[in-house]
Amino acid sequence: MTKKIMTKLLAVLLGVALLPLAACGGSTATTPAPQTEAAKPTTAAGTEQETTSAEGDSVVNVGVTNKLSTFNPLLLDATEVAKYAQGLSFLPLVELDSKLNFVPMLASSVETEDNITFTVKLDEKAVWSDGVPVTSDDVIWFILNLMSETMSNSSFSTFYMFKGFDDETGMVPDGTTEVEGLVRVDEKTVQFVAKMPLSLETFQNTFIRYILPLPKHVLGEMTPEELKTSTWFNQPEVVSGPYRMTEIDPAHYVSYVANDKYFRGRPKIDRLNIRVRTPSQILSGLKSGEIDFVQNTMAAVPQEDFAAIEALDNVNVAFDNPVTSNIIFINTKKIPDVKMRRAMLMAIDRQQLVDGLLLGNGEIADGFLTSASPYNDGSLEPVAYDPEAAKELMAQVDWDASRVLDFKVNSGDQTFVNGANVIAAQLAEIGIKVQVTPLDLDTLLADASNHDCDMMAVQYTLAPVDPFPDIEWLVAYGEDSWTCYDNPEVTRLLGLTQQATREELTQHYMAIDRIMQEEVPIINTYVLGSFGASAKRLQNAQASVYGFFNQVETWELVP
Amino acid sequence: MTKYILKRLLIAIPVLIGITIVDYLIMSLAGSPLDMMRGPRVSQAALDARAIQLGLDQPWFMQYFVWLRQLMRGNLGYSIRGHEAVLAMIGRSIGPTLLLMGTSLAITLLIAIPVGIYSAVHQYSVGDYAAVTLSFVGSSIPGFFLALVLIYVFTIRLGWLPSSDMVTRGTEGGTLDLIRHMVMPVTVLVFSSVGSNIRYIRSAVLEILQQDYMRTARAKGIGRFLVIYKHGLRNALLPIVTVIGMQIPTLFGGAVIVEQVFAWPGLGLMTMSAILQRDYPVIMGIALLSAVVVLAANLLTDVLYAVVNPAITYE
Amino acid sequence: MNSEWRQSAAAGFAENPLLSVSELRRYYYARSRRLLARRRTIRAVDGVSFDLYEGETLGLVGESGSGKSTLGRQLVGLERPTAGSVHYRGHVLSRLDARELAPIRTDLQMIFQDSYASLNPRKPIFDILSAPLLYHGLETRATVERRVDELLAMVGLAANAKARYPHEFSGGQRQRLGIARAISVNPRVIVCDEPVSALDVSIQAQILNLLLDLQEELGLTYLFIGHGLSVVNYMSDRIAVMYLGKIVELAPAEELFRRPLHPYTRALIAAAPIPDPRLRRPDVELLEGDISSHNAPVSGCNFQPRCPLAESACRSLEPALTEVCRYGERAVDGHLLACPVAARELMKKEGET
Amino acid sequence: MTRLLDVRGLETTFSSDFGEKTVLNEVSFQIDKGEILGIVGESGSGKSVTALSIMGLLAANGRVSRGEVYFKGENLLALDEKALDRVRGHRLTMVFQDALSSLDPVFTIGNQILESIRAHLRLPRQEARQRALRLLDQVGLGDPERIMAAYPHTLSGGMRQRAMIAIALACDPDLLIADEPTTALDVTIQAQIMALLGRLRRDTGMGLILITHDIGLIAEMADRVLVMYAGQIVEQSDVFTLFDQPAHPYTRALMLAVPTLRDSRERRLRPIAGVVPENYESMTGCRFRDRCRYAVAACAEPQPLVPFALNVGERLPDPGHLVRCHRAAAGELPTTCSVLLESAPESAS
Repeated sequence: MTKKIMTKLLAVLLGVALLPLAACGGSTATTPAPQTEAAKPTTAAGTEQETTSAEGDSVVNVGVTNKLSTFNPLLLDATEVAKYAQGLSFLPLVELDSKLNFVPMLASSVETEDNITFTVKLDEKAVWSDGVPVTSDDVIWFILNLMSETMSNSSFSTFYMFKGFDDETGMVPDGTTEVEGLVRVDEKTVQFVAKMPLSLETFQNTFIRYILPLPKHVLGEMTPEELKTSTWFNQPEVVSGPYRMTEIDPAHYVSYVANDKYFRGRPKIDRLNIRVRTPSQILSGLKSGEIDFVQNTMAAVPQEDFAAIEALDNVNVAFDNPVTSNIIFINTKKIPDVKMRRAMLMAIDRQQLVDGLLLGNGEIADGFLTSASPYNDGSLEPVAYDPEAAKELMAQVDWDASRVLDFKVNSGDQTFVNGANVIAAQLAEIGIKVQVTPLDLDTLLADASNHDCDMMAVQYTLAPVDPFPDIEWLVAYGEDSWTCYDNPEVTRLLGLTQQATREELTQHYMAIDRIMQEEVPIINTYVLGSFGASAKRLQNAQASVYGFFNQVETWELVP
Repeated sequence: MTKYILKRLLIAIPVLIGITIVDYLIMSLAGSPLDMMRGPRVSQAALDARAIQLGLDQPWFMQYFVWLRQLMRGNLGYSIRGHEAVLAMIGRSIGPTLLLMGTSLAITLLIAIPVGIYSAVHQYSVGDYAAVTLSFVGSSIPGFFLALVLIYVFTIRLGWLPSSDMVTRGTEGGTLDLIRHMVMPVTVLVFSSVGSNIRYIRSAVLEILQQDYMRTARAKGIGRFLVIYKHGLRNALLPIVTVIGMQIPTLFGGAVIVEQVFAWPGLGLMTMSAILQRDYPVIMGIALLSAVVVLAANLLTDVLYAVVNPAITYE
Repeated sequence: MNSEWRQSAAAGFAENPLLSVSELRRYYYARSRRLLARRRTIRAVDGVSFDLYEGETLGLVGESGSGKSTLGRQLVGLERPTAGSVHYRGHVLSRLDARELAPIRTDLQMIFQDSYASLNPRKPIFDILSAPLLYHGLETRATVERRVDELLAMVGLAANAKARYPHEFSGGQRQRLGIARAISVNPRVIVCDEPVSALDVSIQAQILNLLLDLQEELGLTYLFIGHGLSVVNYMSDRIAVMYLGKIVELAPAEELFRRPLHPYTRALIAAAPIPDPRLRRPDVELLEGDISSHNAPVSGCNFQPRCPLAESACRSLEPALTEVCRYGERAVDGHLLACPVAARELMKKEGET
Repeated sequence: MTRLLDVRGLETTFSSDFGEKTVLNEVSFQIDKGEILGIVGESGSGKSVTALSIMGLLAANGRVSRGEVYFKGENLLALDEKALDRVRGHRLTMVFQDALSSLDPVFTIGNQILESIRAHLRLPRQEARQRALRLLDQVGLGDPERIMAAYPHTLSGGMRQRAMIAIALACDPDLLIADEPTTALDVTIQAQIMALLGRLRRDTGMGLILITHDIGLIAEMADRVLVMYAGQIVEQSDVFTLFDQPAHPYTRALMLAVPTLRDSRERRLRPIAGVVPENYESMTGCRFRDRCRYAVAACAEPQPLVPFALNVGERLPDPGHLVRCHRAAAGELPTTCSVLLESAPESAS
């Protein structure tokens, strides 16, 4: 190790002396920054090794701004980045597409008749990269390990909804090989049996979208304990997806090579990298060609860079459905008076924030549903900015004007930090003093969980196709939620959503949003327009909110 | 000397335990990692189960004891967030950090030592003023700003150098590729530290030049060269060893900002995110590493001191 | 006048001593290179006994490393003895706890060689001088200023010195401040540890005379430590000669220089330059080596390795400090000697005449 | 005949942020082969600056602004650094006051002696080593092999000073300047070092400049004496004349202010009032006049160094006896004898 470093060090010292040479070699191009690997200097500065390896392979870099937590699908948490990164190697059963429809990935179909039993058929052609077919056993083995006590994967405790899983934690004892709720019908068919009615959307969105089956024939001998700490996942030899991970560093990058045996066809791009950057580096990365693709659920591009990225001549940008809201969660225990909360809603000039901070690239909505949601019928008019009415309302409230509300916001979201100060000023107009405290995201979430603030705001993306679990957690968990909000009517409506038709769902969710507008446990400050970008040389890549990796095998580089 | 080193190593054990106890206490006062796990799909029961599984239901000193026992078996534990072995995480990140920081330190010293000595020997000369002025400029430009300027010029405008990572992922890389990636972060680090080093070495050498024994050396008529390069430099080794010793811990700590700006896959970023995410085992692993490095660097400095200064003997 | 006072002081010797030192020892332990080897003991003060009488000045001479300063520091309680005791007015200093020692502390003061190091550079002189007065409750805030003025006048400094800081003073003036601080708490005994060796010769005399004046005025008792024989001679009524932690000879000053008996005392006197070119001694007998190259032997006389008179018995017998006798009679009042060989030679010489 | 060292009108200036300061004025003296010249004075009197000016070892901010230093007929001040280095450490050497700080702590004594020998004598390695061992033996360091390998901090003060002297003697110099070589040492060691220097002078015939503040040492060692005060020579004569007939009031005061072993016990010292003036270089006239009991208005006039030619008692006046005091030169001061009597009134009674 040390010796290697020393030699490297020496090499570097020598190299610094040679630097001018290398720099000259690379400077021949006046075109947009040369692709670091594609446009290797052809002068003597390039070493043999480099040119041989770089010449044949095509490489695409995907930029993300969140760190990747884990590469073991069994340890998957709700982080979208991790799910997509793992999904490239281990296909999920289903995935959303850009139109917010569920499309089969490893599965070929998902059906239910009674909202209790769900039948999942696997793609007949689906095979592991070693040629072995993907079977029901892989799916069942994966789920039973995912929910094993040792794995203790708290992110999927909702599995309690299925028969045979613990009513509280959703777990099964280690070594469980079969449970009531998972039925192996045949080689390619699995049935899930729920304890209570469950909508098909929720089933797909909450559960099987996150089921990334693993090859039982390779890993089957491992105990959950071994699986948990195995480094096999860092360089899996057998995968089901289009790409196989070769190297990872969760805080910095993941490298993949194409899976030659991918059952939907070998990807046209030989190598793919996911690179973790800070939001402010996305622009320079796109410009220099170090990043080819960004997309909004994986990379939060700063609002103020949108225009500059749009102006780049090597990049196509994509504005897509607004799905991410910046929501103020009000602790209803600390601010119990509905009138006061309504006054607050009225006192904030949200349109001004959209125009001023988002440069118009966003919208306002009351409640949870954005214009991207399939259940939004557009009938709910957001409460208008009306400071006078707000003052009148406040007059009826017994509020100690000297009290200062503690408003915690995410320091990483500079746009909203600025907005929060505007909001504080506007609330002060109606006699509510607010102290804005910017905190890093992790601390902010921890404080919110512990109810250590009066108000807090974060960016929150509700899955448009199935907002149920998020809404349930945010406003129906009572004191276990950030808002401490509890309303039997909301709980009832949420219950109904689980066996409703599409039309009924619209009704129920709109009803919930009306209650939100009335009772104001949350203020949806603004909904951000989503933003993605891809290099022009990259074809067939659509920087949509959902489903962008679904056909990653068709991505192609044009010369 | 061997005995002295052995003794110091033995003393280091209780010191290390003390440091880690304090670290653990402070860390657990800062909050529980469970706070970070709440979410729409997480039930309280599942969290409780997770707490028991992680041992977080125990009082902090019991948790510490468990950690220590694991450590005795050579096991630093697994990241709560990433579930990866802490040792593997550190092992992966320490190489890049050492490479980056080591190169920067080496280049810094290669510049600072001769310039510092020149500056001291030619005090109040034009060269001295130039060196001192430049050293102030160097240390007063913020590193991140310089980094952004470099990226703008060399990556965006000229397209000569990559702005991120350590190698070009997806290629075989190679030494030249590595160097191309290192140029800008190393430049930033060298720029920010070379100034203070120059000034330190300059003042150290200036002090040595005023020593009586330097006058004695001149009185011997052995010539200016021998006076400065034999007596001056040899004595200047002492402060130089101190400078190097002081900077060894930073070799391992990494430079968070530089690593972040250049997406360098090192320890600095890992440390920061572990702290933000309250990833206990990772934090403790890094805390232990830095404590060991600091103690080892101190010992190394003391030993080197004795090597270069015959007046110091350790008994 | 001066001589009269000196005589009265000498007459006082018959009375009980003001301060009495018996078998005082101070050992330091040096760690050995080898782990299991015995620790090396440095006997800085190794069984010293003497009495200090009210109003007298006892000079203490010896080379550096002879233990003079350590002895002085033990006398004023700055260091604890390893063994032995210091008796002062019915108390044994080493047995007192801090509370009991407090009132006695003010009685025993010390003046240092490096007066600058002992003055807080960030405090003006007024603060430096008034702090101990207030601390010991000798003055109140209201009266302390008058006392400070008085002290400055006593040591020959202008009253405007109060507002100044130590660095604004010359070496001689700083030593005056050190003296002012020492006498401020009305001490009875002052240990002067080489108070003038850092000063220029023209200033030395000023300070020495000041010390003599103050002694006369305040009835002080001095232990005067010095390595310059002539200065000690000038100051002292009696002189003790120390070598490697032990007193080898103690006698009234005049007697000691007229008739030095111990070979070490003789060597010291011989080594002192004589400020008269006509009295040059072309081949004066010099001591070989230096004190640090002769660590104390395990037994016998410490000086024996360098001693011109050394006999084989000196290697085994540790000489005791005893009064010099002449045919069983006292030779001179209080001439003590720790060298049986020199004593014997003296007797022989006396016998011949 | 050329003198061994002939210093003429030396003037040394130090510059600082506050301007220039001439700390040494009109220093002229000569020394011959085998002669010991004593320079006596208090700290700040310019003794060391004189030595460093001669050696070309002034600090970076100091320079000799006037005068010549002829060493064996060659003006050292006119030499460039290289030429000076051929003399320095070879024919003309110096021993400094604090041997611990003046020896390089990181090299062995052997290394530091050999360095001189090799630089000037170009001896083969083995011969150089033999010479170094002989030198160490010559200065009275027993076990020279051990001393060769020792670092300065392991030696006692006396041994270090001997080692310094060995370095200075490495190439059999013609002139050795010893700047307070025994100030920090015990009186027994001082006597040893002085005996050593005296013997070396006798044996090798080298000249010696002995700088000290101890008038006793001067009496013991010197042939001729310079008394310096505030950057000037105030009196210069052979040693016997100086002690018989100290002419300058400062010289007299110095002698009276110092206690001696053979003093009558009842004599009270006569301190010199006041301190050396801080900015003496800007004073015109006698720099001692503020502290002088014989000062008159005319003392504010510039005082040249003039011969003191009064015949006192039986002795013929020393033609080289110079004094910087118009009253002394004019015979206006009381005789030395009466001063001495005046100083001991009690013993007289």
